[in-house]
Parts: sequence; C-alpha cells; structure tokens
Amino acid sequence: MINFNYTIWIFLLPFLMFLFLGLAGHKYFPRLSGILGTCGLAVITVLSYITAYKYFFTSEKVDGAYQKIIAFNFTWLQFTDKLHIDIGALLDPISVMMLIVITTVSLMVHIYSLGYMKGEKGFERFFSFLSLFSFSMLGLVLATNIFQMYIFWELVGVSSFLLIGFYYQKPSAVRASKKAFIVTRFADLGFLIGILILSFNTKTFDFITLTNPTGPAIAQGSGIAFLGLSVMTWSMIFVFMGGVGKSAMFPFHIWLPDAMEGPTPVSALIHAATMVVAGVYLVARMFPIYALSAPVALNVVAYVGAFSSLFAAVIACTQTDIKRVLAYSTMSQIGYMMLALGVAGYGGHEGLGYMASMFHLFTHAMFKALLFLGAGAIIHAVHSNYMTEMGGLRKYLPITHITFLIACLTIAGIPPFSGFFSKDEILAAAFHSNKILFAVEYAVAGLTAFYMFRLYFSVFWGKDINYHQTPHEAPATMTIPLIVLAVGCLVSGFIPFNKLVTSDGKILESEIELMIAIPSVLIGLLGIGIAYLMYVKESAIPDKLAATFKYGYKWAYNKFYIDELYLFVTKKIIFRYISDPVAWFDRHVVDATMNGIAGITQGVSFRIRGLQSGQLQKYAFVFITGAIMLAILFIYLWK
Amino acid sequence: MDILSLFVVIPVLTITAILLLKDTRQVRLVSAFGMGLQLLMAASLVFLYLTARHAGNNDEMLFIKDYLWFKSLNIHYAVGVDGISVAMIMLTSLVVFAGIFASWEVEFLRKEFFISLILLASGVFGFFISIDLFTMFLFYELAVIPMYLLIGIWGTGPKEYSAMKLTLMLMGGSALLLVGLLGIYFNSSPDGNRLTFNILEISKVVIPLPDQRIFFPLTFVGFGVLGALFPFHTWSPDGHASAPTAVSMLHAGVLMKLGGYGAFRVAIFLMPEAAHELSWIFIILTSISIVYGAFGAIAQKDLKYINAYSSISHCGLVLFAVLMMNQTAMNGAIIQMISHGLMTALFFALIGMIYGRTHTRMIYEMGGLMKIVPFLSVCYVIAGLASLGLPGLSGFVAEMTIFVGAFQHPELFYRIVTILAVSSIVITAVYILRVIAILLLGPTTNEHFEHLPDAKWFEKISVVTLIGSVAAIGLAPFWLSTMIGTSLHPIIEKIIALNPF
Amino acid sequence: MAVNQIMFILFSAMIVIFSILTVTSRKILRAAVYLLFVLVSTSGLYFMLNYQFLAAVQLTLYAGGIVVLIIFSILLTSHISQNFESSGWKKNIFSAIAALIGAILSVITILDYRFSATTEAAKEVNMTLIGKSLLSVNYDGYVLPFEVISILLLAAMVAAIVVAKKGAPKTIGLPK
Amino acid sequence: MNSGIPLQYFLILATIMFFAGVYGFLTRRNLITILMSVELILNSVNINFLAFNRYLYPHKLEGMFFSLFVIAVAASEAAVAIAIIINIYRRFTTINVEDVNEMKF
Repeated sequence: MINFNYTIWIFLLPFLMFLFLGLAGHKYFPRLSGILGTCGLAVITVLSYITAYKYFFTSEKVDGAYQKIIAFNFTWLQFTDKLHIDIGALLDPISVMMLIVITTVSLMVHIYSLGYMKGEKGFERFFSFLSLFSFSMLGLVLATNIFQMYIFWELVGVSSFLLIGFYYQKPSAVRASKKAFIVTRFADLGFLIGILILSFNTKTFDFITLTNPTGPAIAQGSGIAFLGLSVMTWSMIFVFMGGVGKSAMFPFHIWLPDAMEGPTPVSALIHAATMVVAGVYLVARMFPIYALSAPVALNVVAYVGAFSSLFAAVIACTQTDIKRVLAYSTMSQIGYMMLALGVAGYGGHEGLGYMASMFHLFTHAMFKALLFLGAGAIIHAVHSNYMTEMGGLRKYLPITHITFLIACLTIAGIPPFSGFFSKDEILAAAFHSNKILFAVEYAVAGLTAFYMFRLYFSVFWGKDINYHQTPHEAPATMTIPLIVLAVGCLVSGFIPFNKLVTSDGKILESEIELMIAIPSVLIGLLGIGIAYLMYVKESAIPDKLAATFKYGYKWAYNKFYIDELYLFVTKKIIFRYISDPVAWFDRHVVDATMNGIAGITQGVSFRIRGLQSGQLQKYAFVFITGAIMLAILFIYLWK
Repeated sequence: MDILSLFVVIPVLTITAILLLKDTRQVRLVSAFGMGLQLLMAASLVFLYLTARHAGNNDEMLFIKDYLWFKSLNIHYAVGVDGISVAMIMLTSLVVFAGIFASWEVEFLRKEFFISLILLASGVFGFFISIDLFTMFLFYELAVIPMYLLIGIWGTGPKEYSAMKLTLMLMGGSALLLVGLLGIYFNSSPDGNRLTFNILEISKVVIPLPDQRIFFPLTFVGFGVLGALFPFHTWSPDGHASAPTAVSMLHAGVLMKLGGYGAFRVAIFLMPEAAHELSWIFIILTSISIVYGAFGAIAQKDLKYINAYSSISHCGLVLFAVLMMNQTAMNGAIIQMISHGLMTALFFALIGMIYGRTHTRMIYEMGGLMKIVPFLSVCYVIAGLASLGLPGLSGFVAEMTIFVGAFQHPELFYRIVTILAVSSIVITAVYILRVIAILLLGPTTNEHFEHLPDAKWFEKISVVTLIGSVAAIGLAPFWLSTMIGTSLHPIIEKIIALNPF
Repeated sequence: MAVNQIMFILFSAMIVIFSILTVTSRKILRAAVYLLFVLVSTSGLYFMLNYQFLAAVQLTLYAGGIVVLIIFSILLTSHISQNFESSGWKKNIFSAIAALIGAILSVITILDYRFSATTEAAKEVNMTLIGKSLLSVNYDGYVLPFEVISILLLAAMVAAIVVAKKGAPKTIGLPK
Repeated sequence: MNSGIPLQYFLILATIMFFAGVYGFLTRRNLITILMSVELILNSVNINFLAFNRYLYPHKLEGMFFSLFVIAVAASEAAVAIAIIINIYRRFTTINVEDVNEMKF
C-alpha cells in the first residue's frame, strides 16, 4: 500500500494560505502576497503530480481495475451512528485527474494574475480568494462522502461569489455576483434535498459504499415512490439539480455570462476550467447509482446536456462581448460532457461515454483556460470587451494570436489537437446510444467551430481599427501560461484516457471510429469556412442573415429572454407578490391583532376607570358592603 | 460556594461594585472585568465538565447543588448542568462579554445601563443553571424586567411602545408558562409523595396524558413566545429595532434561546407523550415561522428589522428541530441556538456600530460602506455568510444537523415539512445578499459618509470575540456536537422509551 | 337590680347615645365633645371589667390626648360654629342601611354563638403584674410588641412633624 | 363588678358603637369627623378585647395588652392623621373629603 498521507497538505496548504493572506496580507506584505500565493500553489501542484504518478503507475490494481484509495479520513461531524460528515481524501481515477486539472490551471492562472492584476487595489485580497477557491475545489474533488462534497460545493460557490464581485464598487459586478450566488444556491437546495433523500434511504453518505455496484445502496430504493419514479431516481434528479446549477446548464445557466464581470483570470479558472465542471464531476462521482439504479435520471442528464449545448451554441453565435461568447461556449461544452455521461453505461464498452466525458473535461479545461487567458491578454491590450472594437490584432499580439488560434482549432475539433480526440469519443458514445442526441451534438460541433472562428477572425483579422494606444503584447508572466497551456492543448489529446479513467477502473478498448471522426472534422472545417467568408472578407452576409432571421437573431442575441423571465419571477413574484404581502401581513394582521388586544384592554380600562373616582367614602362603602355580603355568604349561604 | 452559583454571584458582585463606584468612567471597566471573569469561568466550566465526563461520570446532571428554599411548596434552589446548559452558559458569557464592549460608548446614565445589563445577564445565567422549575421561572422573570428598562430608557425610535409591547407579550407568555409549570408541579407525584419542582425528579414520573394535553401546549407556547413562535413573534421586530445595541445582542442572542431551551428542557422532556401527539400543530407553526420570517426579511428596509425577521426564521428552526424529537435534530437545535446566538449578536453589534457612524439604519440611505469602513464591512459579510449557512462557520453545522436529523423522521409528513424548511436556505441567501449588495458594495452613495472612522479597539474586541466563536464552531464542530450529543442521550432515550415509533 | 347592672345600663346608654350623636351632629365641635363623652364612658366600662390601669390610660390618652388634639385641629381648620353642609340623603340612607344590616348581622351572630368560659382562676391585674409582663421576655412577656410600639410612636412623632411642617411639598406634583 | 351582666351585652354595645363609627365614616365629609369615627371603631374593638379577656380567659392578659397597644397605635395614627389633615388643609384650603380626590385614575 502506498502512503498517501501527505495529501492532507493539498488541503491544508491553500487554506492556510487563504487565512494568512486574508488576515495578514493586507497589512504586512501586499506586494509579496502574489508571489507567496503562487509559490504555495506550485507546491500543491507538485504534490498533485506526485500523487497522480503514484496512483496511476505504482498503485496496485485488483482485477485490472484502479482501486479507490482513502488517503485519510476523519469524522468532522457525527449525526447518527451511520450518518456522519467526514473530511478526507478519496483517490480514484477521476479525482486524481481533477487534481491535475485544477492545480495545473490554477497555477497557470496564478502566474498569469501576477501580471494581469498588477497594481490593482486589493491584490492580496485577490490571491487570498484564489487560495480559498483552490482549497474548496480540491476539497470538492477529493471528497470521500457526498456531504463533504456539499460542504466544498458551497465553499466554491462563495469563492466564486467573492471573486465575481471582486470589483465591488462596480454595480454590475455586485449584481452578477449576487445573481451567481443565489442561482447556484437555489440549485444547491436541490442538491441538499437529494442528499437528504439519499441518506434517508441508504443511511450513508460515503461514496465508496454508495457507489459500490454490488453494494446495498444501489440495490435499495428502486421501488416506485412518487409520480412513477423510484426514490433513487428522485434523489438523483435532485442531486443533478445541484450539478445543473453549478455547471450552468439550462435552466440555471443565467448566472454564468454575468459572472464574466469578474477579473478575467477568475473567469478562466473558475468559470471555465474548474468550478463549472463540478456538476459533471458530481454526476461522474455518483455514476454507478445513475447507471445502475436511476437510469431515468441519467436520461435527464443526457437531455439537459444536449439541450444546453445547442442552446448555448446558438446564443454564442450572436454575442459580441468576447468573454460572453466564451462563457456560452463553456456552457455548450459542459453540455457535451453531460450528454456523454448521460449516454454512458456502467462498465465495459458501455462506459465509453463516461471516459469521453472525463477526457473532454480534461481537454476542455486546457483549451478553455487558454481561451480565457488569451481573451484576458486581448482585453488587457485594448481595454475593451467588445469584438466590434477590435480587429487586426495579429500584428500587435503575436504570441496571443498563435496560442488563441491553437485553442480555437482545439475546440473546433481539428486533429491533431486534443479537442478532436475527446469530442470524437463523445460523438461516438452518443452515436451508439441515441441517434437524436448524436445529431444535435453534430450540429453543435459545427456551430462551435463557427462561433469560435467568428470570434477569432473578427478579433485578429478583419478591419484594422485605430486604437487610442497601440496595443502591445502582455508581459512574460502572462504569456508563459498561454504557451504552457497551448502545449497542453497539443499533447493532452494523446493521453491514454481509456486506460486511466474509466467508469469501472478497468481498461476500455476504444479506437477512433473514422466513420464518425471524418464527418465531425468536416463539419468543423465547414464552420471555420463560413466564419472565414463572413468575417474575414468583410462581407455583408452577417448583417443580411441577421436581417433575414430578424426575430430569431433578436431572441438569440437577448439570450432567449431567460434573464428577463428570471427577473420577472424574482422581482415580481418573490418581492412583489410574496415578500411584500408577507411583510404587510405581519404588520397589519398579526401585529395588528396583538395591538388590537392591547387596544381592547386599554379601551375597557378606559371605560371602567370611572370606578376609581378618588372618593374615599365610595371606596369605603363598597368595601363595607362587600364585607357584609361576604359575611352573609359565608355564614348563611355557604352550607 | 459551588461553581454554578458563582455564575449568579459574579454578576451580583459586579453590580454591587458598580453601585459603589463614584466615577462613571470606571463602570465599564468594572463591567468588562466582571464579565471577562464570567467568560473565564464559563471556559473553565466547560473544561471541568468535559473532565468530569471523561472521568466516567455519567450522571444526567453534574455539579448538582440543592438548597431547600420554600419548605411548604417544596421549592428548592437547585442547580446542575449537562452538556447543553454548559454550552448555553458559554454562549451567554460570550455574548455578554461582547455586549459590554459593544456598549462601551453609552453616555446616558451609564451606571444604570450597565447594572441593568448585568442584571439581565445574571437572570439568564440563573435560568440555564437551574434544574428547579420554580427557580428557573424566577430567573426568567428576572431577565425580562431589566429588558423593559433597557429598551424603554436607552432605546431609539418608539422605544416606550416597543418596550411595553415586548414586556407585555413576554409576560403574557410567562402567564401561560406559569400555569403550565404549576400543572406539571401538581402532577409531579402521582403516588402521593411530596410534590416537587425538580426537573430530574419529575422526569422519572409519567404525567397523565389528559393533563399533558393541557399543559404541554401551555408550556410550549409560553416558551414559544420567547422563542418568537409564529404568531407570537411580533414583539421581536419592534423590540429589536428599538433596543440599544447590547440589548439587541443579548436579547436575540441569548434571551430568545431561553425559549428554545425551555421548550426542550421542560415542555418536551417532561411531557413527551403529548409532545408526540401534538407536535404536528407546532411543526406547522414553526415551519411557517421559518419561511415566513425569511420572506418577511426580504421586504424590510431597516437593518434591524431585517435581522429581527431573520431571527424569527432561525429561531423557528430551533423549535422545529426540537419538535422532531430525535437525537440528531435536537442536537442540531442546540447547536443552532448557539450558532444563531453568536451570529445574531454579531449582526446587532455591527448594526449598532454602523448606526453609530451613519445615524441611519435604512439600507437605501447607505451604500458602498465596504470602501469606507472595511473592517466592519468584512465582519458584516462574514456574519451574513454565517447566517446563510456557509460551511466553515457555525450556521452550516447547525442547519445541516437539523435538516439531516429532521429528515430521518419516519413519517412522511415530517419529511415533507423538512423540505419546506430546507428551502429557507435560499430565501436566507436572498435577503442576506440583498443587504450586503445594497449596504456594503457598490459605489459610495452618500458623500457625508466618506470619512467615517473604522472600528475602534473595543468594537474590534466585541466583534472578534464573536467571529472567533462562530468560526471555531464552524471549523471544529465535533467537540460541541459530541458534548451536546452525550447529554441528549438520556433525554432521547426517555422520549423514545415512552413512545416507540 | 344590682348597682353594677345599673351602672352598666348608664354607661351603655351614654355610649350608644353619644356615639350616634357624634356621627350625626352638625356642629363639629359638639361632635368632638360627644366623642369625649363616649370615651369617658368607655373608660367607665373598663373600670367595671376591673381593668383599672387601662381605664386610666383610656382617660388620659384618649380623653386627655386625642380629643384635645382633635379639638385643636378643628380650631385650626374650621370655624367653631361652622355647620356641615349636609351630605346627600342617598348617601346617608344607604350608609345607614349598610350599617344597620351589618349591626343586625353581628348581633345575630353574637347571640347565636355559645361562648365557653375557661374554668381557670382569674388573675389579679395589678400594676406589678402589668409592668413585669410588659418587660418580660418569657412566654407571657410582651417586650417585643412593647418595643415595636415604642418605635411606632417615635416614627409617628417624627412623621407628624415632618408632614405638618410648613413649606410647599416638593415630591407630589399636584396642580396648583 | 361585672357579675350579672352577660358577655353578649358588652359585645352588642361594642357592635352598636362600631357601626355608628362605620356610619360616620361613610357619611361625614369633614376629615376630622371621619377621624373621630375611626376612633369610635377602634374603641369598640377595645371593648370587645377586654370583655373577651375578662369573661373567657380571665387568667391571661392578652386582651388587655392588645387594647393597650391599640390605644397606642390609635394615638400615633391620630397624630399622623391630623398632621396630614392640616397639610391637606394648607394645600386645598378645605378638609372636605369629597374635594380631595386627586388620587383617581
């Protein structure tokens, strides 16, 4: 048995860093805190890589399957004998993979932020929040039980809230952070209810017990409970609701585009590479239950994923804020991952989708982080978020340009970049399971290529714009992460995921199916071609198209008015039709009743106060009469 | 002198010392010293208690002392603590300690203010150490009277009205309570022995069910009024809004907990059968409290009102959990009492400090305070996050324990109601974030506020004490949970033994 | 008819007549004098009951002290010949009825009740015994009430001086 | 000296005196006459005490001492009452009890 005890430092280090920077950073070393935070994270990254190496290449396998290893575990809060929240670290293929993803991207973002955030007010605050986020995210992926996951789930929510609202004096940032928190909180409510139902039926929170395919937990709760679905299905649907919220799937996606108000490195780290895939990770973590005990819930996952990916891709084609385009593209790609999980089965070749999803999660983290950091470099150079105010930047920003192009090719699924491999696996999995979903994803692949290259062409090519200040390339702290991630995009496609990360830990034989791969590359190229025609040649086609599909375009541009719908629900229903009446009711009914009782008492006393005339002799008369009457009563009547 | 009585004696001595002082500037130092001593005492009590438990003392109550007081009615001055009361005493001493520092700058009748405040505290301490119903009731009344003076004299706004309303409603509650207690007393000895007020002795007998049906609701509602049970909660918003800072802290932080504690220790512990039979009524009322308080808080514009409604919601959760009557939920209820006590005290302290600077509590008249008073604002954010149940702070621990416990209830009705209660976490998030966004974030809206000073040293002591405790519970809940859990064990066993469900 | 019975009839007749006159007389000074007669007659009854010391106290304290005090205060506050404004007849009648019913009730009760006297020998009440009892701390002693009464008297004396002292009272906020 | 006179005679006499006092207390308006009525009431009680003592418990002195203390209390009461009356007279220039009714509601 290999000793993984040191993994506790993967938790503790960022937490200590957060406390340290948060409490002392402001006063004592505001300048140094960035370096300090980055160094801390570098240590964690090294530890994670060591863990990954030890886990994948030196740990024992049983039946050719990777085992789930509990590195450490202690009881944090005891509810009942069986139900207790533990804090610990569970190592299995997906959690180790997530370790790599999180620490790599996080380290890159830390280094990048050293340059990007330089001179910002609250520099040390930024790094302490980043540390908090790293802590929470690592805790989330290493969770040994579902409640630990929920704890860190909430913590990443808060870190996200704090980081989106980093520019707290900007009203839009404040609004966005509030929105993100409340929307995900609402989704977490579902997650919590799911946990409660699950715990009531299985009497355990522990992942290993829960997800043991032959264990009692999966066997239980398959009976019909409510509306024709089993208890397990309901609980899994509720749990998935949490994932929907965090991963910005339809209908809880509305917070993600607004979350782009945060600093760009934050968008890269949290809202592209790591936190938003937590939902995918959650489903993957609970996958045996979904696959074996709640197939209906898994179908829900698939359809939500598919719809979200299409929905987001359509919106992405119309947006002009580059970060928003990327946000919708994130949503679309996560939809892919969800879909892949949704069409997968447990074990064997059925598990292709699961592997594909994890694979795509990995590659997506690389290329999306790269895209966002690239976008950050662009924004840094031109001080604007809008594509319309950019053009011809390839001359000014050569490194950014190349790396951005690599990222765009990766997301468009052009070989030999990594996106091709992972996307291909997903399409293959969908093809074997559900042809409709396959068709949808196929279309989304084309749309993805189109909107990414629309972005790419209109920013780096196209018309030349007279900038107030000549845009200049970002400093080395910002370009090095770009290059590292670009290399990651190139090589990560060749990682043998089918050997490492599979649904049951065993090796999954899969090959690139040319019948699916070639058309998908073709449609990617088609999308790029259309984008080239429309945005490099400066044709009038886009405007014409927009004019032709006037209403469709308008709806997509306005994100199908989902925001307005939410606004209506919250502002009108919650505030106007629930809260205000409740407050009114409280003041004018409940409180008024109490005041009314007091008023009646006062009124009655006002009426009878005349008895207290101050006339001594009246009192005496009443007293004596009363005494006599009492005497009569007691002597003669009380027998 | 036994250690428990010291908790009443030290405040009395402090009051005497204050009375003897000529110089009013020393009053607060003496108070701080006395209450600091009390805090140390509480800490050492926790230590002693854990040592005794560790040494294998498995009595239901420890450190029992019993002095006959009124022979004819068999009233005793009887004290004793278990893990729950120890935790509540710790909470009280923390809040009082913070409260002294939060009222450091009271100028008007300073001596009398501190005397009333400490008198109030001694009533609360006495309540928690008593195991004699009558003594308990006496201390409870002792706590209510100074409250009237504190709000009526040092309050703001319509203070006379609020003080009157609060006192009258609480007195109304204690009238019901007294009837309930007497009902228990007269049923305390079915086989014709001497009647008793002692909780431990009463818990050994079974009060006849028809009597329980009468006296359980009376006792529960009596304590429920104090615990802001819907629809008897309306004293809370007005009272809290008018009260001076330290009093709001003590009142929301500790006095409202008397309700939950009493409901649990007296109503349910002594009359479990009726509690089982009637719990559905009160479960409905408390769930209304939870959701209704939270929705009410969304619509408020005054900081203190927001917090008062949020207290209604949170205290509703306490009573809700107590009524679930299983180990986990009750454990959660006690943790929630402590957690809510600390964080609401923190809220009121901060609101008081903000009000002391801006002279308004209307959220729309302020804005962007984060830039002006960063320390207070950060603390406010932490308090808010604790209130909405962020893991790592106490609120999460309490709420999750309650939800998990309540959801283990075997009857479907209770589980469905639990889901309703769970939904409060979203509404809580809405109103907390709304306040934070309007009050602290965004651009500064009022240029008069631009040069306000940040927290002074005594304010920092007050706030840091509370935040430290909130974080301590949130990060390491196991010891508190275990301490309460072991004490709950005999109680739960009694309840379950009598009512196999 | 024995002498003592005649004396009793005399005294009781005086008491009844002058009591009623005291409470009905229209002139205040006369009422005071009637009261004096009542008190003196009462002391006569005390003599008859063989409590000479108390009779003496009654004479000196009541007749000599209190009545004089009352007369002085009458002189201070009223004209000697001042008539009372008659109180309302309703009040008079209802009060009379109440008093009558009360009296009848008491008398009936007294007559109904069988008093049982002790058989022990009567004690000679002389000054020595009174003095010893008054200062004794034994079972029969009255030193505690005696001391209490002395404090009461002192307090009354001080109170009378303080209350009657000239100068506007400060504590009561009555309208002028 | 009291042979041939039944106890009841004394008691009836005291009753008459007592209710005369009560009547006076209820009807007189002048505070001083009210005080005089009170004295009558006290006196009647004293008669009862002494009569009981003499007839029922002649070997004891309780009744006598009680009367003694009642007299003392009556004396102090009269002193204080008259002081108050004089004060009231100074304040309201009347000692009519119906005009002194500030202590209402």
